[in-house]
Amino acid sequence: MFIVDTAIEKSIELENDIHIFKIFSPDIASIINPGEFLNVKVSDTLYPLLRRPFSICDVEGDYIFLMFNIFGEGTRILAHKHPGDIINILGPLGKGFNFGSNFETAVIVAGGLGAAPFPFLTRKIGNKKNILTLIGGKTHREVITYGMKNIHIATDDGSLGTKGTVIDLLNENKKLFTSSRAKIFGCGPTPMLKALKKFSLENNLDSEVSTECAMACGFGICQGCPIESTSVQDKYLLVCKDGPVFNVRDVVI
Amino acid sequence: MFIVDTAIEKSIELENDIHIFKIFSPDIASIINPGEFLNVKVSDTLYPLLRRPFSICDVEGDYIFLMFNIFGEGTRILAHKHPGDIINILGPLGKGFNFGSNFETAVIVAGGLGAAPFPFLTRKIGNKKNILTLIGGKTHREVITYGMKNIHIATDDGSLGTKGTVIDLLNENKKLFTSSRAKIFGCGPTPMLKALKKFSLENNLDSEVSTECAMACGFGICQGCPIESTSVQDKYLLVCKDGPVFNVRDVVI
Amino acid sequence: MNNVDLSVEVGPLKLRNPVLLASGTVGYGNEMAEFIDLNKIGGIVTKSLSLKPRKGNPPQRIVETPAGMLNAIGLANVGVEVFIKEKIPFLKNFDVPLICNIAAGTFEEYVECTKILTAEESIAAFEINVSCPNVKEGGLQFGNNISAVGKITAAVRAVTEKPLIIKLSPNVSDISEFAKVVKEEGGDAVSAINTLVGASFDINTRKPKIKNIHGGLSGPAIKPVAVAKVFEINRNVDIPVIGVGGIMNWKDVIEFMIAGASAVQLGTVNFIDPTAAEKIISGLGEYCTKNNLQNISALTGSYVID
Amino acid sequence: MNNVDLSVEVGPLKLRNPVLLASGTVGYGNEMAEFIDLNKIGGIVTKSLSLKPRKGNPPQRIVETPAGMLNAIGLANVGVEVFIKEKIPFLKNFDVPLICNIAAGTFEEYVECTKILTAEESIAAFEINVSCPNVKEGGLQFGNNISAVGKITAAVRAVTEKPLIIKLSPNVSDISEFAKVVKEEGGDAVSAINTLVGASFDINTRKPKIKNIHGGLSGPAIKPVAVAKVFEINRNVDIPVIGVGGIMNWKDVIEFMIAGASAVQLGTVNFIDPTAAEKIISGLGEYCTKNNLQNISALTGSYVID
Ligand SMILES: Cc1cc2nc3c(=O)[nH]c(=O)nc-3n(C[C@H](O)[C@H](O)[C@H](O)COP(=O)(O)OP(=O)(O)OC[C@H]3O[C@@H](n4cnc5c(N)ncnc54)[C@H](O)[C@@H]3O)c2cc1C
Ligand SMILES: Cc1cc2nc3c(=O)[nH]c(=O)nc-3n(C[C@H](O)[C@H](O)[C@H](O)COP(=O)(O)OP(=O)(O)OC[C@H]3O[C@@H](n4cnc5c(N)ncnc54)[C@H](O)[C@@H]3O)c2cc1C
Ligand SMILES: Cc1cc2nc3c(=O)[nH]c(=O)nc-3n(C[C@H](O)[C@H](O)[C@H](O)COP(=O)(O)O)c2cc1C
Ligand SMILES: Cc1cc2nc3c(=O)[nH]c(=O)nc-3n(C[C@H](O)[C@H](O)[C@H](O)COP(=O)(O)O)c2cc1C
Ligand code: FES
Ligand code: FES
Repeated sequence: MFIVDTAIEKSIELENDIHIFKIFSPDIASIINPGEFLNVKVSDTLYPLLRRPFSICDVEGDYIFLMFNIFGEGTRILAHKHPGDIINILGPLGKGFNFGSNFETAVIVAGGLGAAPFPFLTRKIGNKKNILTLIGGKTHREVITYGMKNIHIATDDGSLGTKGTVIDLLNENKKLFTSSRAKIFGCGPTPMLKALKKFSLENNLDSEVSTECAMACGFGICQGCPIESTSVQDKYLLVCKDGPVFNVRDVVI
Repeated sequence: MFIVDTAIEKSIELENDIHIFKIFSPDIASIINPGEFLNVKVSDTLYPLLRRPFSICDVEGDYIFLMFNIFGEGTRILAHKHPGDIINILGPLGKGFNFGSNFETAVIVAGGLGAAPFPFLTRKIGNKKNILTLIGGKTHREVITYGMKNIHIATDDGSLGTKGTVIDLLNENKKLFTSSRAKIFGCGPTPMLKALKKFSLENNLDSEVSTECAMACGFGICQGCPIESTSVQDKYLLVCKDGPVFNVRDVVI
Repeated sequence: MNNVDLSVEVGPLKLRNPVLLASGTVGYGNEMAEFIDLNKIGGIVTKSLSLKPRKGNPPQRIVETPAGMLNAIGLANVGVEVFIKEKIPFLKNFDVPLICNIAAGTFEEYVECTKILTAEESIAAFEINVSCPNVKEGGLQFGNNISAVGKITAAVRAVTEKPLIIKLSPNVSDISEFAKVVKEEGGDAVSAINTLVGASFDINTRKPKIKNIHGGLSGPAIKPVAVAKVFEINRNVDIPVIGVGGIMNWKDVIEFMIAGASAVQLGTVNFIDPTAAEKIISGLGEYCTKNNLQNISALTGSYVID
Repeated sequence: MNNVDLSVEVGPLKLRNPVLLASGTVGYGNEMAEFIDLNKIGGIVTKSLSLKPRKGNPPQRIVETPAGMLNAIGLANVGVEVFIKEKIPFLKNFDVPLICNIAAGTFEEYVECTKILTAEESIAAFEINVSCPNVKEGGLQFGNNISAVGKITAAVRAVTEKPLIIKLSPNVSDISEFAKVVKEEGGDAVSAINTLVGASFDINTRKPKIKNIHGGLSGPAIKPVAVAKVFEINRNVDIPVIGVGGIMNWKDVIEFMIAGASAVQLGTVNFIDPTAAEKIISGLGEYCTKNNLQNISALTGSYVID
C-alpha cells in the first residue's frame, strides 16, 4: 500500500459536470485492479478531516484516472484544484472485480456515477470477452458513457435511450446475454443494486457489485464500514477491506 | 463597512519571502486610511475558522495592497492562492494614523513586518511633510523597504545598515528630527513598541503606534482584543475598534 | 416563500423567526446594525449583564482551535445601569425582541439584576447564564450544580413575569436533569449549550495561550455535542429548547430544530460573517417552501427514529 | 537527536517513547504494520475486548463533522478467546508494548476478561474502558458514575498485577474526582479522554445520521477539551495521565505533555495518515534537541502559570 503526494496532471470536465482527474502514480498504477479504490485527502488542512474514497476509473501507463461529481464539501474542494496542485492518495484499497473467471459476456450495469469503475474494467477485459454495457440515469445529464463500449442507455424520464430504469433495460436485453455464459458487474445507487441482486438471483447469473459506505480509514482499522453477510451472522464484513466489490450472494444489500 | 468577495489581481513575492497581494475593491479603496485594516477570510471552508487581520499596505486607484509573510496556517493558505482566486474581505476596520495634524516631520519606525502599513502612509503624506523612515530587522532578510522613502536601516546582526535595534537607530538620528516638530509613527513587535513609547515620552514627542492582538471579529462585538488604557481603569479599550493605532500616551504597551 | 410561516414560540415568547443572535456575540446590537437589518432577526440576546460593570479578563482572551475557538472574555460588560441608560435607547429604534442575558456571582445578584431590568418594557425576555466557564465566583460552579440551578431559577422566577430562559452548561453528564429542574422551578425554556471548557498551551513558552488558562470552546467543532444535548433534553423533558452551538448556515438550523430546538442562536458565526443571520433566515424560508412546510415550527423535534 | 531520551514512565509502565496508538484506531495491529514499523511505536492499545465477540452496531457507524468525526462502532471485537488465539501471535512478532483495552457490560465481565488476559505474558498493561458512549448496557452509565468507576478499578486491580490504566469519560463535570477514585482504588494511571457524546441528523430524512443515534466525537475538534481535562487531572490528582484527543502532529503531543500527560495516544489521525506515529516520534526528538531537553519526560506537567 502506498501513501503519496501526487500532482494533478490534467483535469477534464465532461459536459454534465463530471470531473476526471489524471494523476501520476506509477507505483499504484502498476498494481491496482478494476473495482479497487483510493482514499484521497482533498485538502492538506484539517477540513475536511477524513479522506474521500474514489474508485479507480482508469489506468494508462503511469497514470491513474479518477471520476467524480461535486457532491458535498470534499468533492467541491477537489473540483477546484488546478493542474499542478498536490493531493495525497492512499491505495490501492479493497477487493475489486473478478473478471478473469469463467464467463463469456461481461454485462456491465452502471447507474449514474456508478460508471466510475467501468472504464478500467472495460480496458482490462479488452477483447478477451464480450462486453455489454447498460447505463442508467435519472435524466440524460446523469448518463456517463466515458470510456465504455457497446452501450445501451435508459433514463427515468426518457430524455435519452429507453425510458425506465437500467434494470428495466437489463430485463429487456436479457436475450442478448442469457444465451451465453454471462457475468454481471454492477455499480450504482443502493436501490439499483438491490434490484440487480434480485434480477441476478432470479436469472441465476453470477453477479458482482461495488458497494458504498461511509468510511473513516478505508483500510480496515476503524470498523466503520460494516455490511451484513448472508452466511456469517455473528459479525459484519467490512466494505473497505472485504469489498467494496462483493458477489451479490455474499452480502445483504 | 463592506464584506466582499474579491479576486486576487496580482501576487508579488519579494525576495525575502514577503508576499504582496493586489486586490480589486473600489468601495474600500476609496474610503480606507493608513493604519486601518481588513479582516480576511483566507479559506471558504471551516478551516481556518476565523478571519485574519491585515493592515492596508497601500492603495492605488481601485486596488488595495496587502503585505504578509507565512507565519502560521492562515498565511500559508493565503500565500498559496493564485491570481484569480477569491478571498472574502471585511473592512475598513479600526482607527488609523492621524497624519493630518500639526507636525513637520513624520518619523516612521518599522520593525520587521511592522512595515506593512507604511507604504500607504508614505503615499498619503506625500510631499506635504518631511518623512524620515527608520527600519529595523533581526537580519537583512527581515528588512522591508517596499514603498517607503528616505530610509535608514538597522539590523540586530549588522548584516544591513547599522548594527543594533531600530530604537538605537532612532536615538542615533535624533538630531535629524528633534529640531523640527516631529511625530512618530510606529509599528512592529511589542518589545519595540514598548521601547518606542519610552523614547517618545522621554523626548516628549507625539507618537502613534499600531498594536496587535488576537482577534475573533475585528469590529467590536466579541470583546476579544482588550488593551489597557492609561486613563480609564475600569474598562479595557479594544484594539480592533479603538485602535489598532493608539497614541502611546493612551495605552499600556 | 411568501406563504411560509417562520414564526415560532419558545414557551410564552413569540418570535417572528427562530434565529436569535447569541449572548456575547452581538454586543448590544450597535455594531451588528451596520451589517444587517435588525428588524429581520428573530431576536437579540445581550452580552451577559451583571449588576456592576465588569472589566473582564486580561488578554489574551481568544485562541483559535480547529473549527472552533476558545474565549475567556470574563463577562466584560457595561453593567445594568449603563445598559439601561445607553444601550436600550439604541435598541428601541428597532422592532426586534430583546432578550436580556444576566450573569452574576451570587443568587442575590441574579435577583437584583432581574428586578431592575424587568421594569424595562423593551425587554422581551430573560436568559439566565448559569454556565459561563470564564468567571471565578459564579459561573461554572452554579452551572454544574443542579440545586444551584434550581435555586436561581426559582429566585429569578419570583421577581419577573417575563419569559424566563435558563442557559445550560454542557459540561455535565446529564443535561436533562438540569432542564427538569428548570421546568419544576418555573423556567419557561432552556438554552443549550454554552461553551465547553477547553484549554491550550503554547509549546514554546509553556504558558496557557489564554491568560485565564481555561476558555470556552465554541464554533462548528462543538455542533455535534450541542445537537446531542438538545436532543437529549427534547426527549426527556417537556420544555422548549433554544439550540446553540456551532451553527454556520441554515442547514445547521434545520438540524437543530429536527433534534428538538424551538429556536436557535447564532454565536461564533457572527464574528466570521456578521450577515449570516439574514442569509440563514432566507435559507430557512427556501427550505420550507421546497419541503412544503407551512410552519417552520413543525420541524421542532421532528426526528424520525426507526 | 542521538542523545535525546524519549522514554517515559506511566506509573509502573515503561515505554520507549510516549506515543501510543489509541484503542479502536489501530485494530489489533496487523493493518498498521503495513504502514509503519511497530517496533518504533511507544505501544499499541487494542480495540476494546469483551468476553464474547461483539458484532457491533449496524451501519451507519461513522459521520464526519467539522474537524472531527462521530463513531458508533458499538465495540465490535473478536472477543477475548479469538484475540488470544489469533491476534496475540501476530503481535508477538514485534517488540512493542501491548496494552489490552477491556470493555464490558457488567463488573463480573470486566473481572473475568482481565483474569483470562493477565495470564498472557505478552500483555504489558491493561486499559479499562469504562467510558464508551456507544453501547447500551455498560459504557456511559459506568463512566459517568463515580462509584461504579471505583468499583471496577478495585475489582480489576484485585485480579491483575500488571499496570492498570482506567480510561475516563470526558462527559462529566469533574473528571478529577474520577481520577482520584481510580488512584484510591489502586489504578496506576488514567487515560483522558474518550470521545464526547455527539449526534447529527440528516435534514432530508430527519433521521439520525448514525444508526445508533449517538456517537462519540473525536479528532482535532475535541483537542482543547482533552487538554483541559488532562490539565485538570494533573493539577488535582497525583496520578499519571495518558493524554488522548485530537492529536494530529508532534506539536499537539508537546502541548498535551506540557498540560500534564506522561504519554499520549493517537486516535483519529491514524485513519487519515497511518504513518503519523512515526512522523510524530521523530518530530518529538527534533523538538527536544532544539530545546536542549535531554529527557522528554521532563515536559510532563511543565506548564508555566504566572
Ligand atoms: C469504495 C467507494 C468508491 C467510490 N468511488 C467514487 C467515485 O469513483 N466517484 C465518485 O464521485 N464518488 C465515489 N464514491 C463516493 C464518494 O466517496 C463520495 O461522493 C464522497 O466521499 C463525497 O464527499 P463530499 O465531501 O463531496 O460529500 P459530503 O457529503 O460533504 O461528505 C461527508 C461525508 O460523507 C461521506 N460520504 C458522502 N457520500 C458518500 C458515499 N456515497 N459513500 C461513502 N461516503 C460518503 C464522505 O466521505 C464524508 O466523510 C465512492 C465511495 C466509496 C465508498
Ligand atoms: C490590526 C492588525 C494588523 C495586522 N497586519 C498585518 C499585516 O499587514 N501583515 C501581516 O503579515 N500580519 C499582520 N498582522 C498579523 C496577522 O494578523 C497574523 O500574522 C496572522 O493572523 C497570522 O495568521 P496565521 O494563520 O498565519 O497564524 P496562526 O498562528 O496559525 O494563527 C492562529 C491564530 O492566532 C492569530 N494570530 C497569530 N498571530 C497574530 C498576530 N500577530 N496578531 C493577531 N493575531 C494573531 C490568528 O489570527 C489566528 O486566529 C496584523 C494583526 C493585526 C491585529
Ligand atoms: C466571544 C464569546 C463571548 C461569549 N459571551 C457569552 C456571554 O456573555 N454570556 C453567555 O451566556 N454566553 C456567551 N457566549 C456563549 C455563546 O452565547 C454560545 O452559547 C456559544 O458560543 C456556542 O455557540 P456558537 O458555537 O454558535 O458560538 C460567548 C461566546 C463567545 C464565542
Ligand atoms: C472509530 C473509533 C473507535 C474507537 N473505539 C474505541 C474502543 O473500542 N475503546 C476505547 O476505549 N476507545 C475507543 N475509541 C476512542 C479513542 O481511543 C480515543 O479515545 C478518541 O478517539 C479520542 O482520540 P482522537 O481524537 O485522537 O481520536 C474509538 C475512537 C474511534 C474514532
Ligand atoms: S473504513 Fe475503516 S474499517 Fe472500513
Ligand atoms: S476583535 Fe472582536 S471586539 Fe475586537
